[in-house]
Amino acid sequence: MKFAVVVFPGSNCDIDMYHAIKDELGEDVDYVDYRETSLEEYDAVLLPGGFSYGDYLRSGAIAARLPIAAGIKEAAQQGKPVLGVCNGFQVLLELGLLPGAMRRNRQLTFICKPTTLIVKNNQTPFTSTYESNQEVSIPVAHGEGNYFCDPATLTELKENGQIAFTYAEDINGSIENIAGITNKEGNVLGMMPHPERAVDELLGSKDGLNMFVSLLKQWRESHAITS
Amino acid sequence: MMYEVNVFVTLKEAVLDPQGSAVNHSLHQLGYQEVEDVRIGKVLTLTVNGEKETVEARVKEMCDKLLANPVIEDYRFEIKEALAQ
Amino acid sequence: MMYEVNVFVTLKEAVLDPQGSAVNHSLHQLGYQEVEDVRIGKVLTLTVNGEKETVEARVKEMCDKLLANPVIEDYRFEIKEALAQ
Amino acid sequence: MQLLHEPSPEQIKEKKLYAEMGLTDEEFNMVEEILGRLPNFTETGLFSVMWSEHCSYKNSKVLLKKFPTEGEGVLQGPGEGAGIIDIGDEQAVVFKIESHNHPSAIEPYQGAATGVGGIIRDVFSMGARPVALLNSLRFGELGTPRVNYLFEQVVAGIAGYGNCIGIPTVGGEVQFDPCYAGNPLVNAMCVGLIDHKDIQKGQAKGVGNPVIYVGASTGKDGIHGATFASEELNEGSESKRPAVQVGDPFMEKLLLEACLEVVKNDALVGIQDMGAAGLTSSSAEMASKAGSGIEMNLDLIPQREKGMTPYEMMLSESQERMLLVVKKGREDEIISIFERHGLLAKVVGQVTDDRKLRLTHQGRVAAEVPVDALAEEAPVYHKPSTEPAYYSAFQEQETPVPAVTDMKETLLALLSQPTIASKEWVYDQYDYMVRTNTVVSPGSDAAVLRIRETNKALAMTTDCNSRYIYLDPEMGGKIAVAEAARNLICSGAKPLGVTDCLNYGSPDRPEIFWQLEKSTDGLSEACRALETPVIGGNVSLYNERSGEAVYPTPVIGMVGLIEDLAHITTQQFKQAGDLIYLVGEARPDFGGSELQKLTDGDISGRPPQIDLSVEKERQSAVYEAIKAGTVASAHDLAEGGLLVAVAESMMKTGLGATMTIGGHLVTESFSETPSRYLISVKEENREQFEQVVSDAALIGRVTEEARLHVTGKAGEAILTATSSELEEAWRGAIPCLLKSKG
Ligand SMILES: Nc1ncnc2c1ncn2[C@@H]1O[C@H](COP(=O)(O)OP(=O)(O)O)[C@@H](O)[C@H]1O
Ligand SMILES: [Mg+2]
Repeated sequence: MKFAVVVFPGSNCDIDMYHAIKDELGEDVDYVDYRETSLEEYDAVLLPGGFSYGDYLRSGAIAARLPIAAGIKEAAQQGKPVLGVCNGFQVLLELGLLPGAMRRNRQLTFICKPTTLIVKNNQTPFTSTYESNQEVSIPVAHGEGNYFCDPATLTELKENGQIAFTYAEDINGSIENIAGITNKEGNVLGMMPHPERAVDELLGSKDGLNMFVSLLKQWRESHAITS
Repeated sequence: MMYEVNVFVTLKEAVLDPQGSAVNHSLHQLGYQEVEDVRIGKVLTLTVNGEKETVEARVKEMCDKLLANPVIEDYRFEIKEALAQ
Repeated sequence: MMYEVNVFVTLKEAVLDPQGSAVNHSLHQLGYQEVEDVRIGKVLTLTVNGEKETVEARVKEMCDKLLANPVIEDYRFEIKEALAQ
Repeated sequence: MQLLHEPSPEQIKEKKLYAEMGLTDEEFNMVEEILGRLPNFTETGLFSVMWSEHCSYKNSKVLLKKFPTEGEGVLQGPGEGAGIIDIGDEQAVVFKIESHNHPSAIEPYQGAATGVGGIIRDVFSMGARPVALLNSLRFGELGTPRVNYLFEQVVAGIAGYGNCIGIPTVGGEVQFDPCYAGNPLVNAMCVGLIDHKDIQKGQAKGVGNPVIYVGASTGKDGIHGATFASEELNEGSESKRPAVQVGDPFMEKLLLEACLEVVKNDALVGIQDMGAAGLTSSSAEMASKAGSGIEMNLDLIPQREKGMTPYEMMLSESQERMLLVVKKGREDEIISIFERHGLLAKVVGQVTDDRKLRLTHQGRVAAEVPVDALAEEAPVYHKPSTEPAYYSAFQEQETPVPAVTDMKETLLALLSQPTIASKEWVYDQYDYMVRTNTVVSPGSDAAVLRIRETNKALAMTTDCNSRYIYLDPEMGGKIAVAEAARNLICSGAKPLGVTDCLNYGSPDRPEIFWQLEKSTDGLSEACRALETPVIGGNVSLYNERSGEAVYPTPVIGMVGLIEDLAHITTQQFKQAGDLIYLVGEARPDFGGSELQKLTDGDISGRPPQIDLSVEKERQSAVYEAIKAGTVASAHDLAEGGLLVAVAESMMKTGLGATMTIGGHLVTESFSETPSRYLISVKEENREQFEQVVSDAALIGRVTEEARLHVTGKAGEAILTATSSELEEAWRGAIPCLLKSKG
């Protein structure tokens, strides 16, 4: 399976994402520059965390207007898995691939710490190897992770099972403790916590690895059928 | 012509403004009880070259495409002739 | 009386505005070459209770004490009567 | 050579305009002599910044000479952007600490942020990839709006810059004392990794080689920042406000990645960041070190504002800029690398052979001065030194053991002293995990980062108990170095070397200069004894506000090597049933202690006494025991003494401890005698551990039950506290003081 890690100016978790795929999952992965316009050759697209354009104006806003946006949208449309973590989630919101918007954390400070997440939907390509309602330890590191959407959107998110992860406790003011959501089709996932930072016991947790394992599993299954 | 355009981007009313609340709180602590509410927005000052009508249309486009996020923000802008430097 | 005070806090001219530069750059990339410069500031909308003259003096104090840091920022404000809610 | 609105050379001399820029009469005369004529306005500016304390170390040079700077593995000592020490496998570690005290006092967010930005540039200008940041902070007592504001904003500024650029902030220290109320200290340290073959020097070699300017354009901000840093703060500091800059971590991220690509290119000859004194120091120092000269056409300098004068361009301290020298003919290659990273790079001059810095502007020569005069020949002063009266009084004073009536109350009170209390409020704002190498995050004695593709790790810490140093600078200096080393030992590392940041009051006062002299004696002696050479550092003097100097605060930054990931050790207890050992005996050392501060409200007397040979022996023993795999947890005893250390080892583990103490109760429980450790050991390793660490006393056990239970030798109850009581006192203290503002 071949993964793309999109590198925006100011991305800084790109290398972590890369290592998670290469070293821990053991699959192919390339960095793809923001000036590219196509992600045709990849089976999955990863938008890493960091501070694209310094998060100036709004987090993810400027990055979402770069040439690679076309490639990301196309991949999403084709049904390929697209995962945005932290700044990558913010980019997905700014691209309109996911509903809602991010506000500053309610406490107004950046927060970096391990958090407990609840797997709300294990029927997505990203979460199929978790149990439903499983508690997993995955760290957060963000200043603007306070998820917002209007009531109608929230109802829709719930009805369609688009809420993938919630925080076990309120850490930043997010509506309904939302930590990660998918699109209606389920192939685009944005989340504030960093699964790529939780792939090695040495650094505290391995609970994030299953996200990538799930993607691989799904790809292998669909591949087996078509080939 | 050169124009100075002030674009005001503010959070929609329905959206909580934690930063505004924090400033409100600090003002009370400092003894400014008369302050009832604080909301914080952005003002982007653009220096733009062009004809008045096109500037107006173009700035509106910029706001829709980049400067404001319609999910949580409203915007309005004012155009005035820039002073010669 | 209730007043709505808009306090505009902007970076001093000599001070670098990384946000403004990034937005300027992005606007150019999106094809808005007519934009010559972008500076980004804050606008704080205060709802204040009081008499016009005191409000003016008090808001000035608030700016000096809390709302702006004169080291790198300038401020100005406008007072108008608040619409009844 | 003179712009219309600038004063003429004669006016500068007659009206003593140089004095405002920070030059003394004698210094101005020296300049006149060096040039053989009067300097013009720009030249006077060049000398004034380069001869400021901040750039020239004119008042501290005599002291820095005492430091041991050589040792096995030192690849680069003081003199470049940062020092370098070998760590094997053709790799090396690069580190340096720097102060940003004065800017942070007047614009805490940006002052702290740009301090972080500056130290990062020092490290990557050596060719190293920055892998970690640390910081050492000092504020007045929390609880007043001003101090709370400074504290909150400084932390936010450090977080803002480090998080954005994506370098983990993994450690540091924060202390609170009234002496820092008017003049907080903000020291930032950066650690980098480098392959030997990539080591760069800031040298301008090769006549005719082009000089390239890279990064942000030059603005009018920060003009005279170096001079500003070399004066004390007073009410008039407000008017020097433009001396503070706004940082752009996004730009620095681009610059970092681009420079690390460029250092792999053999077209690069030399590279240096533009820190204090900006273009002036980078160009003059690069030329002086290479024995060459530099000629620049100032019209080519990227400028943020129209109509900047040579004086303004040369003295600007705009951030996120670098100066490079590259091989002639290869400039386009280098420029295109920067352009691909979205950065502006431009040839602005060339290397010459006449050892002069020559600046042209609008077709005329704006300045022409010998580079060595700027970079090397600043006057050196040995300021008068006088032993302050307080010192002998404290030396003679009996330092009684403070009276304690309620042991539990006292322990809880100590745990909630802001200096001891949990710093989670601070480090939860720092992204300490980005780039996924942080094995031990903030909260243990030292931070530990693995080195990818090896089985090794680096441990790092910053330390300084300035109370001891105030009471006795020489003794306190030794303790500071020893404590930093002990922190590394506890994490399983062998200390490699030191970077220091000397934060003091005005050296023009003989009592302050005495503190500098004595404390650097102590630091030097300890560095020799512990074999940790000083490979770089920074001096920040004039830390005073309205005549009140800060305590002498020589912050020690230290880095150690962990040879095997299996050696990584933390201070947290690991499992119930483990034996708890205390290494080293307590003496009634209460001068400058937390308990003294708590009971007397102030500090006095003689600080704890350290014996460096005992220190060294115990360090070796504990290090060996860790390497032998016999140690479950190790913690250095510091502020607050034994019971605080035990409580800290319990935090977040869900475990408890039961222990027995004999001897004098208060001394055993709270004394701050140095060179001591709290170590837990698995039952099965008991014998082996005791053999290696001969002066370890078994004092208790780790328990399942989450409480601390202390009894006396005869079994009498001394103290019982639940883990949650301890944790609440310790965790809640700082957030609580911040909320109670106003
Ligand atoms: N306290 C100190 N101890 C040892 N070396 C020092 C000390 N202060 C400064 N140095 C060394 O002197 C050199 C010049 O330092 P500095 O002027 O701070 O560098 P920069 O130009 O980056 O600010 C550096 O190599 C630094 O390591
Ligand atoms: Mg430097």
